[in-house]
Amino acid sequence: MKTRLLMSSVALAVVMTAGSALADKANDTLNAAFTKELESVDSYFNSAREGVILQRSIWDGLLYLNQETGEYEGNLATSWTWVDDTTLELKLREGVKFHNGEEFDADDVVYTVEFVAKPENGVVVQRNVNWMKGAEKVDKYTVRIFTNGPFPAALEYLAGPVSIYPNEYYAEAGPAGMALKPVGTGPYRVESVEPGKHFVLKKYEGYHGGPKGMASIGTIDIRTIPDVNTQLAELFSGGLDFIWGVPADQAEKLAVMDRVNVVNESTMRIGYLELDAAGRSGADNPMTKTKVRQAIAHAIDRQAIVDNLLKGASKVVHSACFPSQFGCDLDVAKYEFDPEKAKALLAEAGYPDGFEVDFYAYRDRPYAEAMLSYLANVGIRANLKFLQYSALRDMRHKGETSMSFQTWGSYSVNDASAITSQFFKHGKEDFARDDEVLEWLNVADTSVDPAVRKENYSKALNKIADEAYWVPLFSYNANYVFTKEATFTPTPDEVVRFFHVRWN
Amino acid sequence: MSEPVLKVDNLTIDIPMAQGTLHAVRGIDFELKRGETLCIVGESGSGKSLTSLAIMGLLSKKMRCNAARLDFSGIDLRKQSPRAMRALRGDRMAMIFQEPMTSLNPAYTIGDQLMEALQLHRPVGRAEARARAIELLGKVGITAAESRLSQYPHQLSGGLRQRVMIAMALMCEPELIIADEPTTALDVTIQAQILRLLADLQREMNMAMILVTHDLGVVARIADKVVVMYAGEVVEKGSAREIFENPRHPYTRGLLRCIPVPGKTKPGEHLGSIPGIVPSLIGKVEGCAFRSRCDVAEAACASDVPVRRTGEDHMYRCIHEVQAGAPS
Amino acid sequence: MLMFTLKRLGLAILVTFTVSLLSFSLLFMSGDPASAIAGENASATDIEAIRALYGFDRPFLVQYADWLFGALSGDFGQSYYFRVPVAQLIGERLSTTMLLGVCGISFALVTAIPLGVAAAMRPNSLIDRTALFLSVMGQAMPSFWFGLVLIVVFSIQLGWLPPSGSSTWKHFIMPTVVLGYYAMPAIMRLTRAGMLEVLNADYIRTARAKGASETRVMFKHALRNAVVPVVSLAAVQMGFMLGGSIVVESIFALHGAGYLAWESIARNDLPTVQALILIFSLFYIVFTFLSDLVNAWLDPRIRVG
Amino acid sequence: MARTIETVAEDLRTPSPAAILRKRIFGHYGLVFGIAVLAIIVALALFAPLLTPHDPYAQDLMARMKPPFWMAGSDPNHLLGTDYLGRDYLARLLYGARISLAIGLFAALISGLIGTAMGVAAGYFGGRVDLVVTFLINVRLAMPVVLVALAVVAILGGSLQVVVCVLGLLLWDRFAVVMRSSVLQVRDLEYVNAARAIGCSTRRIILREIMPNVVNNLIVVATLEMAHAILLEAALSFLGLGVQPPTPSWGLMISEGKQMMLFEPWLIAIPGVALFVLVLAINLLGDGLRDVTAPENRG
Repeated sequence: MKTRLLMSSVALAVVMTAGSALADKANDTLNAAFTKELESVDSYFNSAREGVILQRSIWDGLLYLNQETGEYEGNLATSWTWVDDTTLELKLREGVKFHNGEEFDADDVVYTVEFVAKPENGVVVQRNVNWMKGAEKVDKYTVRIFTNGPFPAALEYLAGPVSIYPNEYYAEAGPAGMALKPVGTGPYRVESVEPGKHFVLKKYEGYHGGPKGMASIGTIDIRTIPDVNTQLAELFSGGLDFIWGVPADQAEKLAVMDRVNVVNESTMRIGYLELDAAGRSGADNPMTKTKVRQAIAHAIDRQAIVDNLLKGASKVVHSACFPSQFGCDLDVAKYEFDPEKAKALLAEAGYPDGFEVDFYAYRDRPYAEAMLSYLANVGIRANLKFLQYSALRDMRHKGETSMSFQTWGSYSVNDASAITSQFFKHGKEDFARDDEVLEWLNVADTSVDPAVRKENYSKALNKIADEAYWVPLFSYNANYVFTKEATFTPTPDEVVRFFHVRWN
Repeated sequence: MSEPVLKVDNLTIDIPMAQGTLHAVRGIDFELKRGETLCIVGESGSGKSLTSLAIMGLLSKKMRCNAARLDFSGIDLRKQSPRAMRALRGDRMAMIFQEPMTSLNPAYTIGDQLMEALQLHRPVGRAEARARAIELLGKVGITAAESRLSQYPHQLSGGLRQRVMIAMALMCEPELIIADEPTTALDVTIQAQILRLLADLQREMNMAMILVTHDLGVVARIADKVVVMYAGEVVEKGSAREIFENPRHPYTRGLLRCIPVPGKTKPGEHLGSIPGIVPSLIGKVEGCAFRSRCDVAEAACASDVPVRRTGEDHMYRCIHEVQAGAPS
Repeated sequence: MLMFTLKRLGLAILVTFTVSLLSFSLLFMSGDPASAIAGENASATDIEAIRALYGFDRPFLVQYADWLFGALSGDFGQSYYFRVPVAQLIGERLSTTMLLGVCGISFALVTAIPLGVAAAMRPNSLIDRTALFLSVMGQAMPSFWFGLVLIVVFSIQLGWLPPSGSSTWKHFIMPTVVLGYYAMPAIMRLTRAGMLEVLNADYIRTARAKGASETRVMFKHALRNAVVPVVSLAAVQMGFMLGGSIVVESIFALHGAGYLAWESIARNDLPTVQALILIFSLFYIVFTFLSDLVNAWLDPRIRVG
Repeated sequence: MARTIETVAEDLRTPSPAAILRKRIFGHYGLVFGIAVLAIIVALALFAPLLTPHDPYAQDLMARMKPPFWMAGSDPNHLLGTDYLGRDYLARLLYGARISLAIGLFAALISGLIGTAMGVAAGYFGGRVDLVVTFLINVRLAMPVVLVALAVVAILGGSLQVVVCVLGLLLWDRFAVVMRSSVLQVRDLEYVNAARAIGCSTRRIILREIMPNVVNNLIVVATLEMAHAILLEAALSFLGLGVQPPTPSWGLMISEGKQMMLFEPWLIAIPGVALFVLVLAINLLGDGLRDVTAPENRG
């Protein structure tokens, strides 16, 4: 044992002192790692963070969201206007060429929109596309997109997940071909794809000069390495230059070593406890009592979890949304950490000795375990059931969970509808089933008047907090670790934009 | 002819064990000329097999073997390197074992194993080795020798396998052949055939032969000389004639009483048997080892036992001066 | 020999079918895969549509028969996750696992057999004790642990070997050692025990009496017979190793079938998991079948009935 | 050759069988070591509450990952430091021994029951029963254990009971193989035939005549399978599909510590070494028992 300890500490010592040139700045290649196998590079046929990262580099949307100003800018479109509540007209950029030389024009937009909007074509994340009814070519560089009813968040989606594909190529290659040989207009073109394993991107010299800007680094080489230790080992031995999603503890240690850049940035993902207030898992379950839910909110020391486990840019969250989202009202009821009050509330609710409950979770086991312990302190004996995401979602859809630890990333959509509307509109994942909240949300989601929207989201969020339907916990953060030879500024949407990474 | 092929003088074999040293063989001596057959007789565990293995240099490494003399055709076997011993084994001295069923390698054909015996010692090609193998298989009385070559041991009966073993031992025409209870594991009818075969071949090839056995009936038929061993010692030795006609040692007499002799043993007559068990040979062994089972044992048997000689060749080890033909 | 082969073959086929039925029903229990296919952001109607599309509402036996006939013609269905044919997916990954398996078993054999022979030649000697020590260590050391330690030493500290990937032969050294060391102890012990037993056999004495050298006795006469059970064991170990390559592949980021299996379990990618269980079983079955044939060939008592 | 003589010599000594056994046991260092270490681990597990004042579940987020006593900055209150939630590592290690031992014991018990029943039935009755059992053993061996175990645990959700049952249901093959051949060896011995001749029931013959003669082998297999089960559980936990937290299983501790292994190697070194020593001890015990009860099968 001692030998092994010795070995490891020696290893670290070597790592910390050896100031070697390991990044591949010399041959202009940035080696990065994915943690999970990406199912398909075709951006409409994956639902993974890794897919979004590739999508932003390879393809362009019609619009672009400037991360610094928060303003929409033209990307493949240069200007846009709402003709009516459900019709958006866009002027397209001229002279843009796809990676394969195909020229970009209205036909590409129409083809892409028509293809993805059809449910039978099986786009994985229907939410991203099912607001579109179809598209129509006005002239070669003008196009109209029709929505299914008023949809204020349309611009957000056009700047995000809706990427424009080359019509001729896509008609021929289809999603399978696109997955193996992706073709877009973005700052990087794809050199090679080994599905799930290895992706090589090359700078696209013919980039159209849109808001993303010309890429700086010549080659991006991405391998899938599932184990974070292996990633770190590769980082140390020079096999990798850029990794992200590094857990807080490791990031802290790496920062101390001062041999790589460690940058922390908050993300739009928030964690929360979902409590079965509606009694779907049993009308007599303790979570149906408001006082019990409030007691749970008081029982957990969210600040301590944030300070000691999540660290970085994470914040305690009180409202059921991410602070930067449009309509996210932060001025709602707050439940401070107060075990005595929690116990008192439990007693008032008729559980002076607490109760036993199954506590479901699918990620971040340490956080769940920490909450377990806090709950035990006030008498709630929670049995942790750690499941796969899809298995847990099944159970939730069937209304079998009375208490679960959930997280939601809002798909990086900076609008409260991306979170509240997902969970409080009496869907399968709504455990509150509050009619009043539903009504407010319906108004807020469909109105095109920002003031009306704000007001109604606020009403809904306040009631959610008062009733403690959810116990919002904290916002997440992400650590980006990369070679000192490179510069990179992360964004809250957790999307790594390779075209913004550059050598020093 | 006159020079002995094998001279053994004061051969001892010790086996170190956890409980002490096991003196398995103590002070054996005998000699053997070409064309002679020496039979070593004794019960299991009397050291007769160890003695033959010692001559072949096949004792396991942890056994200690000493001798005042161990000469084979003028070669001092005690001083030979393992390599030199290997060159002798199978070439000039050969051995046949007790268990024909397991003494052949099950993984190789009869032909492979026969030819190997020759090719290990002679620079001959496969064809030549094969011819020799066929010749010898014919000699040991195996019909259709050629087709047998490609057969595996498990396809042959015990008797046939022992014939193969004999053929294998004779591949290089050795000067000395040691047969360690070659017939014990075989059917009675086959036993006689094999023995006759051995005796015939020995005569034909003018070999010296050591036949280890516990069957006095066999000894009576083919031995020129007999060595009787008991608990690691030679208790009596002499020409076959002398031993059978004038057994001196009580053990030899006991053994002889155990064989039914056709014509002599009357139906229903009680055959002799020797009661008791062999003593432990661990630690210092003193006196006559047979005394615990001996009819005529006395207190003096526990101390040194004199070696007595009658005539040129006949020797025995007993405190009693036994007269030839004396009733026991 | 023909009868023997046919009998073995029949048994192998029967085992294959039973395993396929077991693995299919095992995963059938796992409940509704539609939700897994739908992905993280799917709505309830999406899931409903998928359920009908894939036919998850049909009875068990119908689904099994459907799957089995597909599998017989090499069609294992579509991966829910990658949305490509499972056969193609596995085909891409299998070579890595096979290579790893072959390297691993070779490493195990190349270390275990000489070590076992040497140990048997001199029981209780230093080499025997070393061999025993190595095998005891190997049996008690969790392979994931061993792998991590190797990475720390050889990749980080010494910088000799790349910690992950599969592009050059260097990438395979550590995974080979970890996987091989897992199989080594059993093979070593069996070789040693077999050699000890065989060395006591009468025919070894016969070989010595012929004047064969020790090397010849060891390798021509003894090992040939002692190796028979080792072949069976190596086949079994090879089957186990391929199934057990999951851990090694995940540590060293080798994108092989084992890693695919683990990920597919995590992703509820049912067709892939089913196919992989069947394929790993098939490997075991084929290897043991082949080893039976090799043994029959090595051991004339079986070959020449 | 040499052996015959030794056996003869051994017979000559004829000390009592018990004395021989005692001598063999104490002369076998591996066995003595195995027994001693295992005894210590069992004692530590049993007396865990007396050995540490800490509750293995009590967390203290302010005192996370305190190093163990031999490193700088250690807290004398936590001899082996604390884990990622500030729980006392020594307490978790001690209580974890209970879990690992329980997993090994119960998995071996379940698989032992299944395997022995099948093996004995096959060996004793032969014929069709044997065919069926042999076939089942083949099927079982063909299933990739780790993969199937992972899949089942993933489906049913990890918990101590599930893991024990899954391992128990997967590891019976060696029991069946060994029991079958052991029973085959004694089935036709004189005393069994004698019992049959005097009209003993099959049940009685199996339980009274056969089992006592094969129980040695059973115990040997049981110890080895126990070690096997413990290692497998650790592997499952490592892959994230073992017992559920906050249960202090050693496998789980390694998998939790793995995250920080490049920075705080002691986090996996401590449970890793504990696991290694435990498995080593059980293996040595099993090997030793085999050597002692059947010295001719040494290997």
